[in-house]
Amino acid sequence: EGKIRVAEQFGVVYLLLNVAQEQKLVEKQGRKDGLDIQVEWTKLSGGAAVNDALLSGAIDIAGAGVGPLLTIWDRTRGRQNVKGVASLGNYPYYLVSNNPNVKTIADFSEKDRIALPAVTVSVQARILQMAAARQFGEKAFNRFDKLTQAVPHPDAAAAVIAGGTEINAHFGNPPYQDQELAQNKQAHIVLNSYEVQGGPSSATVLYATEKFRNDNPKTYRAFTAALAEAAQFIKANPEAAADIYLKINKSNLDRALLLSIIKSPQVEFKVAPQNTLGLAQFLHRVGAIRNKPESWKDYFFDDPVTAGGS
Amino acid sequence: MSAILEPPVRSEYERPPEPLRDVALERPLKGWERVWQHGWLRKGLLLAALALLWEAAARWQNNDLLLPTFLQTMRALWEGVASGELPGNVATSMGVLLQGYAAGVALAFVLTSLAISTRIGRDLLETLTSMFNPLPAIALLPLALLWFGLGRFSLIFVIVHSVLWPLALNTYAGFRGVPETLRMAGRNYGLGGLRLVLQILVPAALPAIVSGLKIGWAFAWRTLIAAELVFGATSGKGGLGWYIFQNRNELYTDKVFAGLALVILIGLLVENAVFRTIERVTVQRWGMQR
Amino acid sequence: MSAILEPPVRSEYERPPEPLRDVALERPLKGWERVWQHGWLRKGLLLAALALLWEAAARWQNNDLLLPTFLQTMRALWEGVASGELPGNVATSMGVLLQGYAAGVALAFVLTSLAISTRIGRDLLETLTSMFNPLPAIALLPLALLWFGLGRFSLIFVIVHSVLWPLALNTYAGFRGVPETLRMAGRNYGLGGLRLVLQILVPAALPAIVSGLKIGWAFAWRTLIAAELVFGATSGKGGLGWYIFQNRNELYTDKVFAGLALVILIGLLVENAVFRTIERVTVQRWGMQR
Amino acid sequence: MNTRKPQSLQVVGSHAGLPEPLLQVQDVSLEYRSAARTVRATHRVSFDVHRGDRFVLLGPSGCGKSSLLKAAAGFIAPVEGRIALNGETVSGPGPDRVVVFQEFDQLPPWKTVRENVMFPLLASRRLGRRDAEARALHWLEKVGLAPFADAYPHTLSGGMKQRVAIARALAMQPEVLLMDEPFAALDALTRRKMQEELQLLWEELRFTLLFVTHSIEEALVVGNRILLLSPHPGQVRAELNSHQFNLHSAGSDAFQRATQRIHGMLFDEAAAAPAVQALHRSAAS
Amino acid sequence: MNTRKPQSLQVVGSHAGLPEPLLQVQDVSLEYRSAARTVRATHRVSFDVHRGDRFVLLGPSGCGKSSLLKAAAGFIAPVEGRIALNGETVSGPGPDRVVVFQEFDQLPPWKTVRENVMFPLLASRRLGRRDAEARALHWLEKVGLAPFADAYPHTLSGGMKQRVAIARALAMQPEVLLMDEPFAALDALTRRKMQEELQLLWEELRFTLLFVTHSIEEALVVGNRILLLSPHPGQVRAELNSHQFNLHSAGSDAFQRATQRIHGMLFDEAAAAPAVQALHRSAAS
Ligand SMILES: Nc1ncnc2c1ncn2[C@@H]1O[C@H](COP(=O)(O)OP(=O)(O)OP(=O)(O)O)[C@@H](O)[C@H]1O
Ligand SMILES: Nc1ncnc2c1ncn2[C@@H]1O[C@H](COP(=O)(O)OP(=O)(O)OP(=O)(O)O)[C@@H](O)[C@H]1O
Ligand SMILES: [Mg+2]
Ligand SMILES: [Mg+2]
Repeated sequence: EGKIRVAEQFGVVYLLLNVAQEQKLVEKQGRKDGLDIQVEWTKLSGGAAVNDALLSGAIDIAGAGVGPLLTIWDRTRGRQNVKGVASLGNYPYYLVSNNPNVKTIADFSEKDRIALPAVTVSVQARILQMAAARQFGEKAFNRFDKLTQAVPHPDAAAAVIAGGTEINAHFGNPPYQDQELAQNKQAHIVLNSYEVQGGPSSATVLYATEKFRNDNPKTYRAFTAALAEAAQFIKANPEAAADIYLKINKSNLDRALLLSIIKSPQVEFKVAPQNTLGLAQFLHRVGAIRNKPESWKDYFFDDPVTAGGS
Repeated sequence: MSAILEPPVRSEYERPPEPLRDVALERPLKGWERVWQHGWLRKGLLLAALALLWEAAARWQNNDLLLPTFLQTMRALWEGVASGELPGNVATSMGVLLQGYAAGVALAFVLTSLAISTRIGRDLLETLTSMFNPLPAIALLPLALLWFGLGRFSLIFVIVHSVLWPLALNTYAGFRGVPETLRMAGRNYGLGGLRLVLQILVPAALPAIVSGLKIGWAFAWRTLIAAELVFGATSGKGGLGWYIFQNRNELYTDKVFAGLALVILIGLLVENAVFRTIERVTVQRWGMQR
Repeated sequence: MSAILEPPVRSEYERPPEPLRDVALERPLKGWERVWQHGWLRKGLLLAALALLWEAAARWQNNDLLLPTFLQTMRALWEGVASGELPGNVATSMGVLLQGYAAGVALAFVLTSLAISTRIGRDLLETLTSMFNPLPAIALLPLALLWFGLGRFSLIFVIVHSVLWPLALNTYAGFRGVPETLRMAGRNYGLGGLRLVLQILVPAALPAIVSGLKIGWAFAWRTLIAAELVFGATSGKGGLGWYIFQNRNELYTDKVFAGLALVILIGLLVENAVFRTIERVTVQRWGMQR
Repeated sequence: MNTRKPQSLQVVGSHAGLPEPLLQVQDVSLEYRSAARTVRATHRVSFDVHRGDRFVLLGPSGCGKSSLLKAAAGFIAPVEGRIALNGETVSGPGPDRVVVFQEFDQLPPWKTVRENVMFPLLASRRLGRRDAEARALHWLEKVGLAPFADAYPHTLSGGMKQRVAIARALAMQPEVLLMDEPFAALDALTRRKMQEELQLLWEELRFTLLFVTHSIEEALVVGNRILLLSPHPGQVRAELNSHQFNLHSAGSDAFQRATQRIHGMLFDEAAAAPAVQALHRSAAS
Repeated sequence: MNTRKPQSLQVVGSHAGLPEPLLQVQDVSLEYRSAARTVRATHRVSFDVHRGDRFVLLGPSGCGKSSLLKAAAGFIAPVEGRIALNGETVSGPGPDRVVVFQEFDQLPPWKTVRENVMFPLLASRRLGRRDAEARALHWLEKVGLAPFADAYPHTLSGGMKQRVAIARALAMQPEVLLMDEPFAALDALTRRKMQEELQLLWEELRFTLLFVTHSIEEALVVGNRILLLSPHPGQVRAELNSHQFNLHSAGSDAFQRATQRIHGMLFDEAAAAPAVQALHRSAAS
């Protein structure tokens, strides 16, 4: 009680946490409860490192994609019982290509290479599989897998922007997809994750162990309240939020681009998860997770702030 | 002079020379001496002890998503091998690894041969090594992408990077330590250039070269696994590194450890079957190393 | 015997011994000979040539998101240094690096000393090295997190892993190659155990140890940079690896290369200021290496 | 000058009335083992070295002289028999028995000539740094290497290296000194000077010397007792007295006769005939 | 037997009427450089070696004999003066001048004794593998190491190693043979046998021999001409004839006188007095 260690990864999708950190919202919410909360913010890279840190007890709250949450929920069920704490907002993922011949995913040919953070297991790869399953039938879900290639986001973005390498498509995330679209005139969106998932959906989430939540109810509550407050703040002050991002991350990102992402109508800052069950059930269907989720509440803690999720 | 300090005068004696009858001058070592010398037994016991330690530590931690027990790992290893999944991955990795290793060894040989024969070659080797050796493989990724594209060539490129420099460093140090007399003997018989390197410097520097080869081999593995996981895999057709990475992402920690255990097993196998044998039939037999 | 084959009989002669007057028996080398021997000049020229090559290649590729030019990189480096950002990051990294390196060196020393004095120590060293050396650092991450948590101790742990094995391998090979006579001379004076190691084996094996130290140093950097990138930053305090990672994430390739160039520069500096000096005042002076 | 005739030969030496020997070598066989085979270097060699002896091991190349010396120094364990020093079985090397090895690479290359001579004095904690330095310089003077005190071994000629090793051993003033062909690389004058220095030091300190040489003359001049070994694998051929000869007996008749006799014993008479004849002739001239 | 008296001394040798020498050493100074200092090993040494000569370099330890030999072999370049072979300046080593080094570590440890002897024959492409092997075994027989043909050098005694090096050099049957104290580690009989073999081979092939020794007797016996060098740094002290002596002259009066004379010249008369006296006495007895 009174201490919380949060791990985030790199990127604009963690803006909510940056605001909470900069504005000391967790501390503020804690004081409302008469609790002095010490917050430790750590940056890690990669879902695997985040999971390791959480399971080893080095951190209390982990931030990662929906995919890793579902995996760790599935594996720790009946043991640590890791579940989602909150969403960090809805962001669309674009599959961007600089090959003018590729208009839809059906146009991908043997010569094209799609960069992903991790082949077959990343959220991007799953969404591509969902799209393939929908368009070509459930059995053909892995139709594009052989075109995909594991490349870290920045290298893939550099390749798509600059051209001249085999990689001509990238299923990325903000801000890379936006940079690609902005900096290469040939670059265009081939697939939008919202289309596949049937509307806006949570991209990044936070999760924790059941034990932490039970042992530190007040701290936990203060943390979730702080998140909600941060979401409100960003909606109200996008410009200030952008500045906070640049400051906290010591980032050199182009401010105008950042602002355009934050203000984009596709992006929504909310704490309640949205539209995650589809992906979860797809993962179960293809055998990535063993437990079948019946409702989003299976893998999210039931809290007031996340009420009304889906 | 006092009597005590003077050694006593003894009588002389002579023994007629007699042939040796009762001992063979040279006799082969007894069977068990050989076995013990090879030390499979000792190392086997050591391995068993380490496995026991692992099992105990893992049971005590009781967190099999982070540290599975030895037995769980062995089960996963067995299943992986039985299903043919692991052998396939190992074969893929091995292919790339051996190519990269061979290329690295060849390049190191060329560089050090140059370095030993010309002054500018020496400066070049020293400068390149101290520049590039500390660079992590990930730093080379964009360049690899640009020059070699995706797939095995880029992998080979980063493996060469991790084999070349340490091996060149060690080989070069070995060459420089070759005794002057030996070098002169070789030159005296008209050896020079490549023939001097091959017939004098390489065997004389073999202990250093072999440890360079061992280090290179180990780092080739390290790099391969790290690199496969970054950009080695196309559509699931990856090697052992990819297998480890994928299972780690999916939190199948027992499979991750099975993959790593396989790396360890291959390491032990190569060390004992290849490098120990090389040492035994060369430097140890020649009395250059105990 | 034919007359031609008989060497001619010549007259004898004798020269009275005369003192040398016109030459000093020992004279110091001339100034420029010293400078040329140090070779700063030659290496400087080589570096300039490499920089030129880089600039040309980058301009030809004309793809500064993947490969910025030398000048762009230098500008970014200059700005980074001037703003104090890079020095700060380097200081952070250096602290961890030196601790890990020192720990690795100490451990390697203990392991090899054990190995040289007992048979079981030798088996242990051989087995552990061939087992753990090929394991990539990421494999140790879960264990590091479990035992040391996030932060510098885990970093030090993985650095130790990358320094210890190659250094132990090289040191041990060096120890085993120490000439038997030298070893006997040391034991004859009553040296044994640690004193034998320190006073005979270490100096006699120094060429191998120094190249082990060089390799260890380089791989400590590689590992640190790769590990910092996974471990990222706690409360905004990252090292050089984090700097590189972050700028890579933001597609500031010139800054990425500036960070890497700094690694290269530090590598050159350490090689020439530390390792070359060590070699010059030890193995070269002692005639153990050319 | 001492020129009395050698005593008549007996087939086996008797121990009656002798004091306890300092170094006892009893039926010692030495073997070298490699992975594949075992080579016997000496076969059941026995001899006793008494306190104050200058005991010489003499034999043809490869007969196991160096091996015996190393066994006495504690570097090689016998596969048969026993080596005892002061009644106690030798179990390892130690600074009580200082060795001059036959090989040129016995000098640590990382120490200057001076440091090399100081090394055993410091390593065995026998002297402090200052005293060791003074002693080292004294002995370097004696072997004619004072001007090279600060040189490193790799800058010395073969004979100079060997002289450093000799200085190093003598500076230790050990109770037992084991020397393996120490003067082989030296020219006549330097060799003689070294022999004299050794003699002087022995007269002063009365240490016990075990001395390996391949030169019959040197054996007679340096030693008071000589063990003759047969060719590979070394067996005892004879044990002779030579206390009657010293550095100045080189030309005497008795000396020449002793030389011939040893020559005859060492090498099969028939095979060695021309050489022995030559020696006969030179002795008679 | 050849025992005519040495010719009267001249201060400088004359070249009048002599054929062109095979090896010309003219005013050669040799230096060793290290990072900090330069050591002069020989100072303006001149001598001529004619075809068929058995030319001996004789001098005290450290006077630069080995350095001169290495310079003639092409390993060290003179800092002053010129070394010419057949009129051409020596620019590097080559298999036309085979060297036996003074050091024991001249045998590649990774080759067996047999392979070591075959090595230069194969490396210089002089013989095929079969012939080389036969030649190697022949010479190993001569140096008494045939039973050790398959042993590795590290299993040999010091003298055995040196004998392998001798066999290796003789097997090459070179035109010019350079030997640096090759017999120093050998016992009297083996040494004599080696000297005889060398003599026989020379009589058969009439190669040119440059021979370094520190033994005056060996110089007189092996050589036909002797260059005396003064102590460090080596300068020419005298050049003498010794073709009148051979392996069987060891005891003759002339031989003894020549020995004394060289002794006197080599070493400052006063300092060497006792040693020389001893030799006088032994010669007179
Ligand atoms: N390290 C070794 N390994 C195997 N055999 C050896 C080793 N050292 C010596 N021998 C063998 O032992 C025998 C005796 O060797 P040792 O060195 O004692 O001879 P030595 O009498 O000193 O000869 P030398 O006068 O030539 O030095 C030789 O036949 C040699 O082959
Ligand atoms: N590698 C070297 N570096 C520096 N100086 C050397 C080197 N080798 C020899 N010297 C010096 O050169 C001089 C002559 O040495 P050299 O080996 O030629 O003597 P040498 O006549 O062969 O003596 P010895 O009979 O003792 O072998 C010596 O004073 C020695 O100090
Ligand atoms: Mg010997
Ligand atoms: Mg010499």
